[in-house]
Amino acid sequence: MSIPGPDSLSAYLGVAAVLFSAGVLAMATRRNAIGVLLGLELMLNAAALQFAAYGRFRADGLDPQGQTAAVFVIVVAAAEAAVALALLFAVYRTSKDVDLEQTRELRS
Amino acid sequence: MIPAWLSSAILLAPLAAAVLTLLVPRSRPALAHGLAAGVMAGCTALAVWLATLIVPGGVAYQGPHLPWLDLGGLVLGVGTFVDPMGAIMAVIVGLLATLVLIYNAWYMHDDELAGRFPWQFSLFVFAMLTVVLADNLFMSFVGWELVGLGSYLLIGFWFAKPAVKDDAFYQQMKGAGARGILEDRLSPAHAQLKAFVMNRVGDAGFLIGIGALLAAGVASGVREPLTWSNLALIAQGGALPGTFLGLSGSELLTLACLGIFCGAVGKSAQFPLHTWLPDAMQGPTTASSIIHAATMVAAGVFLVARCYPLFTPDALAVVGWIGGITCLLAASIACVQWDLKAVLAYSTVSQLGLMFVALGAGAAAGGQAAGIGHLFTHALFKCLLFLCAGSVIHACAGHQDLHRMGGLMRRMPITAACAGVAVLAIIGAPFFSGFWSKDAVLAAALLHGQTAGGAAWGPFLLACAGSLLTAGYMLRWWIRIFAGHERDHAVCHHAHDPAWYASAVLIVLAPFTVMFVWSPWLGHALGAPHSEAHAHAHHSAMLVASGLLLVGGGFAVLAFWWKDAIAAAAARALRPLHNACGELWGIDRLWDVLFTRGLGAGLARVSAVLDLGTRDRLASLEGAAPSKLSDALSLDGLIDGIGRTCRQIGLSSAAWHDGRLGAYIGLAAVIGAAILLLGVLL
Amino acid sequence: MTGELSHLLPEATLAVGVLLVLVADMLLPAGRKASAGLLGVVVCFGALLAAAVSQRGSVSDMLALDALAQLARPGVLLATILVLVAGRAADGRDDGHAAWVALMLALALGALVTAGSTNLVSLYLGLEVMSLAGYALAGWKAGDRRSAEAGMKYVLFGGAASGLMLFGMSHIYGLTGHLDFAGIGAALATDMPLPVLAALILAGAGIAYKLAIVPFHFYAPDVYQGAPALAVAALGTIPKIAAVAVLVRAISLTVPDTLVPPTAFGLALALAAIASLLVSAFTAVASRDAKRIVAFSAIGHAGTVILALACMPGIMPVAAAAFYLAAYTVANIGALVCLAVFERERGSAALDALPGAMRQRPWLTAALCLFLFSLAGIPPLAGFLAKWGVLREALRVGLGEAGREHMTVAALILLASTAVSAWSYLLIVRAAVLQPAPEQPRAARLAPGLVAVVLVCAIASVGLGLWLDGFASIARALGG
Amino acid sequence: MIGALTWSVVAPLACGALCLLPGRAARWFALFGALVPLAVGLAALGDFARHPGADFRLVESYPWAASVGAGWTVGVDGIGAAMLALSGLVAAIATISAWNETRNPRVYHALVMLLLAAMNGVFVTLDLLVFYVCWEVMLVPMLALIGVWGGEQRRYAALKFFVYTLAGSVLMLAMLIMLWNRTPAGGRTVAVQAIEIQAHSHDGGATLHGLPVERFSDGSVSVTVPRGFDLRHLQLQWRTWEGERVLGMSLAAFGFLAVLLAALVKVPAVPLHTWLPHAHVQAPTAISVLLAGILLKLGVYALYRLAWPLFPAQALHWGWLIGVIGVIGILWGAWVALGQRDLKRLVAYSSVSHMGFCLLGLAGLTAAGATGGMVQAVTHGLGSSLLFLLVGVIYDRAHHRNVDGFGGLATPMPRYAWILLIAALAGAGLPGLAGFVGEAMALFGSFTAGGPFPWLGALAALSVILSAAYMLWTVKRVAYGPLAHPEHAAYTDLDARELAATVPLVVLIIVVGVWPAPLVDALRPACENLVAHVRSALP
Repeated sequence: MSIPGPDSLSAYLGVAAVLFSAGVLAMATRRNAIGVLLGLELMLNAAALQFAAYGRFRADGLDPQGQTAAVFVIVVAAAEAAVALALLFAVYRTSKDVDLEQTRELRS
Repeated sequence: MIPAWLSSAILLAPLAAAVLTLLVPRSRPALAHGLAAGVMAGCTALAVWLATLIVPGGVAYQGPHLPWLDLGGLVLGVGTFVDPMGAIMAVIVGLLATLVLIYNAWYMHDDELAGRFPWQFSLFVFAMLTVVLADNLFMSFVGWELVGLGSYLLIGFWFAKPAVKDDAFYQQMKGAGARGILEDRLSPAHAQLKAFVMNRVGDAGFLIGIGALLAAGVASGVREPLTWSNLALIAQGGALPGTFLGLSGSELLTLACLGIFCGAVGKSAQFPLHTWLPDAMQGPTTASSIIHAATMVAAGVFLVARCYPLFTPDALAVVGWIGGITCLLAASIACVQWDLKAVLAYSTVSQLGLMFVALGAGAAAGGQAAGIGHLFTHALFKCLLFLCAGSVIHACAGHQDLHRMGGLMRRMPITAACAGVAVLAIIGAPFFSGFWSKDAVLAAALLHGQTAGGAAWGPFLLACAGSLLTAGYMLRWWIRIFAGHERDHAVCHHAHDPAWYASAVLIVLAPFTVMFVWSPWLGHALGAPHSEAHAHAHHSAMLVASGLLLVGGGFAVLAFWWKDAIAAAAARALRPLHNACGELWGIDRLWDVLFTRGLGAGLARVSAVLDLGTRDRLASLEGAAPSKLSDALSLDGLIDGIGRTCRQIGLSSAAWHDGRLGAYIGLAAVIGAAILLLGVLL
Repeated sequence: MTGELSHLLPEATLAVGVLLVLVADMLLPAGRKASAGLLGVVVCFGALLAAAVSQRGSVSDMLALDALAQLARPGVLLATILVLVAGRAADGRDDGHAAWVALMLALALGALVTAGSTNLVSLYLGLEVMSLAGYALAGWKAGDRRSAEAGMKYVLFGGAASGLMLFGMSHIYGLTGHLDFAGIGAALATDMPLPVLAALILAGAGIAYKLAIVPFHFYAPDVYQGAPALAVAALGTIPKIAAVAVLVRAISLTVPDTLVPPTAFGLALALAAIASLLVSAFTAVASRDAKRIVAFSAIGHAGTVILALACMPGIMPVAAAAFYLAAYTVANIGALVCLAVFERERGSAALDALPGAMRQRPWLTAALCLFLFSLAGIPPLAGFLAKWGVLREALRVGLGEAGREHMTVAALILLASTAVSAWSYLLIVRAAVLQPAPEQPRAARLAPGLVAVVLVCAIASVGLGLWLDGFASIARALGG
Repeated sequence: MIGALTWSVVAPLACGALCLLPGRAARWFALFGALVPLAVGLAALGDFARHPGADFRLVESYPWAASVGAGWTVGVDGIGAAMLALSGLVAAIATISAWNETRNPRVYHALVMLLLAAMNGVFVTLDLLVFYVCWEVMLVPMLALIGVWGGEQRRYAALKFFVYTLAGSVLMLAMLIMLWNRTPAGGRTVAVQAIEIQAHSHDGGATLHGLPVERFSDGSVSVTVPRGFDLRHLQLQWRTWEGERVLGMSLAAFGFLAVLLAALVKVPAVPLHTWLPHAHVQAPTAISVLLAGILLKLGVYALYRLAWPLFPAQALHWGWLIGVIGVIGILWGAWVALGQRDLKRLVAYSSVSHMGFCLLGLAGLTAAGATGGMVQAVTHGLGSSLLFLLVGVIYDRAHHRNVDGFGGLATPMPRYAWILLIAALAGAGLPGLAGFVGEAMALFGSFTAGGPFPWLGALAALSVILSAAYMLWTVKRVAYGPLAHPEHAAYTDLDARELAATVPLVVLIIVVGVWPAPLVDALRPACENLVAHVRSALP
């Protein structure tokens, strides 16, 4: 078994998969909302990486669609992060904390 | 020729009287009584006319008949049917109703509820005549139920009266362990309920009997199977067509007969449903005199006689045995009763048993004629007895305990004399009506015993024993009231004969206790069979009856008139028996425990809890768990349990929506991954 | 090129509208800033007009102006108008209203883009525009702890969902080489490798999240409960319309009949629907907050729509889903507008806060009950007929087509959940109408706009319920 | 111009709207709204009594949704006419009994009118969809009427009623959709029985229920049934549904069970009856009257109008089960009634018992039994309404309903006592009063039905004991005996309003009991036709 080199799709996919899993894990387990937000960024970046990688390693030649999509993802992720941070700030303002275990006023 | 309107007019006249008297203001009781009595008298006259047209020829007359309900292939009709038996019965009902109304005008002259009596009474008479004149079993049933209604209303006439409880005398007696006194009886409101419900027990059987006949009728394709003529047609050959409740043929017919007899057992207060009649004595004595002595309770006998062609030997055997058992049982209880109306009530039960003994003997033995004959004679002398009892009660300011009577002969001679002849009639003294009719009953039972042998002797022997006791307790009754010394001056000193018109009623009734008023024409009219065997049986029965009368009557005269110590000694000697009689053989108590408290109140309460539980519904609404097992397991609790389960599922599901964002994302991821795996694998 | 862009007139109107509103907010004098709402309504009407006159066609391979989009566009815009007319989410504050209006318009814009998208990228963009506006709307009352928490949960959960979706989309792209639905469909027409299936399912997560389908529903109860009622009215309806439209298009374009039989795909949808129905019905019963109950009911209604789509292929299931969405939208907006009033006056829409509502505002409470009964599917209201349509499709497929008997079971589960969820609606009715309460102060008059919205929703709820021919009409519109 | 039957639905609706007008006229509008269906129903019933027939009369049809085949199609046979008249009568009496309602009377009367309109809709419609719609619409006003105007635990009772009956009827919705789905879009040609044409064709057999009749040379007759919800058309296709499969059973069996479930909950049949005591006990008097007088009849009516005609083979197959359920209801209801202390609950259980006779009668599939079942439905409407009114009368005075807390009321309230006695005797099935007619016919029908029915009839006959016991025991405990509480001596007898509510019922109970022939004649042809239709499904 050979270690995939930087020029193979599977290497990028592997990295993306690791990033994605780490993101999901972070989102599911972090108590701090900032940590969760970081996890979210990891997930989005994993997806962006895959788009780019798939576009680069297409069988019938380079496809700009993948790169475009990656750019879209990055842009939207930035916007999303901004909104998220704004809302986190709002939470912080009202409860002086962004601990998700503590902000549980809304529950069954 | 018989006018077509005649029978209908006889039937409807009491109804008209009921409606008319209902319209009379309650403040005019005399007017209402007069009106009702007048209509009844007219009705009686018509009945007599009809009887003269029918009885001599012995013909059966079918009056007008109308369909009442068409059930599609099954028609229920109303109409009149008169045969000699019915014609005579109609006359007796009309006559007694007229007389009782007149008597009652005096009896209730100072009762503020008196205005209610005429219409309730007339309604009852209408119902009774419906049973008598019905031309089909369904109409009989309708009349039957309405008779029950009349009885219900009249027993509860004094609906607000409490059960006797607060009288010092009764408390004392009760404390001394006395049995058979008024205190044992229920309040009128309770008694009327008991009477109706126990009658209904019989009626349930009656309905099933009707069901058997209907099923047979449909099987044979008859459109209106319940008319007497069609019933005879369907039951030809002692068997019914079709099947019902898994029975067919003659067994089915027996079932039908037993069903009808079941109704009769209820209405005629036969063992084991006899316990309502003594309590029914809570009604006015005038009402008791006709309803619970002469007519309503005789309706059962009448109906069995009316359906006689249907009765199979098996069914008749049951009839005879039940009659015999009742005859002796009731007589034994009557011996130890101290309430003067209760004695009469048990004697009525006993005499009705005698009639069923006769009917059980079968037509060939002359049972039908004997039973009906005794029904007629009994109606008159028992009515007279009750009216005399009414006079006594009235005279003693409402007291009716034999402990406190005695020596009233001097104060109320007319009553005493009339009661005397009636007692002679009921004990079957020679030349009195009871002698003749009871002889016929015993003869029929004897002949049946002789021909059938074995167990068929049972009813005869029971009837003999009952007759023996009858002689004893009826004489005791008369002696205790009218003879001897005054036991309680406070009770007796106002006593006097009733007003002239009431006394006249007694005097009018008295001659009917004489044998020659009835014999021998009645036997012919009722078609009593004549043969060597019958004559022989009559002679034997006469001998037996006379012997029983001498023994029983002699003992009564000795023990109750001559020397009280004999009675006390006899009671001591027969203590277990005496106690058993005093405890009514435990039947009332058994019924009370078994049905009223057990199956009735008890099981009903249990069912109610099984159905809805007992818990606080508001608590359950908020989802609180039921506090008791019975609540959770009641029907409603189980239904609520479904709701609670839903809520529980919801709560456990809600626990997953507990506000933890991390858990949300994790769950979504895990479940999503699971779906992914599933999707990929499948 | 201009011809193609002319199809985008409604979207352009909205986009310009967003800017206009923001600019107007700066120009308007203090105290008059509420007129921004009026401007927003005008913009929406303009977009509606533009949508009405626009032709069918497509914009590159990004957006399609097909029958579906033409049906979804007025739906989205009308819903937006209703919410805008109903008033402001916040308390009496004047200054923020323009932003609220702008966000609502942005939400509508995102919905229109989503509803018309035929490409993974445009789909993503549309969804994100909707989401971003939605996050802000949910957290609108930033000073309110609950609203802020709702916004935060919404954005984080939503982000996770879009992360999943993007991950799936990138795999789809990588495995098929296409981003547009038609291309993907063509690539899959001959072969459907397992990884693609998995990727499709992952990509579906984004839609499922917008529709709040189990298991991507978890955010909904918390967000609905915390967000302002009017925001919920918008969030609960507008994205759903868009998501269903694009879902229908995606299914019909990408899922080939030949390889993955519709039965299997239908089964998957039916399972999701059943899970949503059950979770929604049972969990709602255990809730103590009116908006939370509405949230769970929304999950169930989404499940019902999915159940209708599970009956595809064919026009009638889509018509049933469209009718269902219409009925759901008017009833849901109506109910939430009513709840918004109570929330404003009583501080919360918890069941404990509602008693006495009937005495204080009898007509509004009666209207609330009407909407709830419609949601519960009591005839002759719109909700009943809508449910009827879905059941009709499910049972048609279940009884008529071999191998799809599970649809009959699903239909029966829908019925069972109807009975259970009726109970949860009754909890609100009980609190608002039946519960005794002390004498209430006389209520102030309601704003005419709000009254108008309630009236329109009520009339629509009754009118749609009697429009039995609606299914046929919608089917004609879709098919013609 | 709309016809009489449509008016019987529209008038209550319109009056309900008028009730909301400010002022004190609401009760007058409500009374008028009840009298319209009463008049229409009585006129129709009179027509059926004079000219008996099994056909539908006063038929009107207006299209609603051509694409679906649903329409506003109304018409009544004898049963429908009787039910309509009963519903108008009971609603009028309930209005009178609530004449002095003080808590928000306008809304109250408006809701009653909405309820009445929905019930009338069920009774007059010939369209399955409209039937279902009206069936469900009733829940809403009932919820409010119990939940707002009811007793202490009204919310529990109201919610329970709503959810229970809704859950019971949802399967019916599935049924009606299935039936529609399984009719081809172009219609279905079905063979028609001769009796069907005899009974229902008005033009000598050229058309049947508005469909042209095709005759073939081999003597067979057929019609082409369009897809839709017209009950008369659906009924013609019953054989098709026996062949369709759904969830391992035939479509007919599924549909039958669905209607059965919905109907049995409404009837209510044991063990699905436990919502009733709660609803009755918590509901205000007038609503109890409506509930017992009309609402319960809907269950029986659904069996009569839907279950039996649409699925005759199933009715034959499951008849024994219905009969058993009926008898269990008769006996269990009576027994539990005997154990009740709350008067309203007692009357509620007596309803359970009496409605069992309707099931027993219908199940036996004899003309006498089926007619008896429907007659029982009508007469129970009269009797139980009266009983609830009477319970209400003493509740108004004593503010409790515990039977042990009364006694001897006949002394201060003689008129009350007499009417109570009549009502109780009617409930106990005394001949000469209305309660007897239906019970006797149902029993006689069972006796002659064959199979297990004689047994069931014999068991049911035992209820005459129990009904007498609980009814008259109640009368005894309430009215007779010495006055239990001295303060009761001050109770006034029935006043004019109470007499106006009760006396008409008393008169009707006696009239129907003495002379039931017109009513029975009006109802019988329809029942005979039904029995013949079901029996035609015999293999």
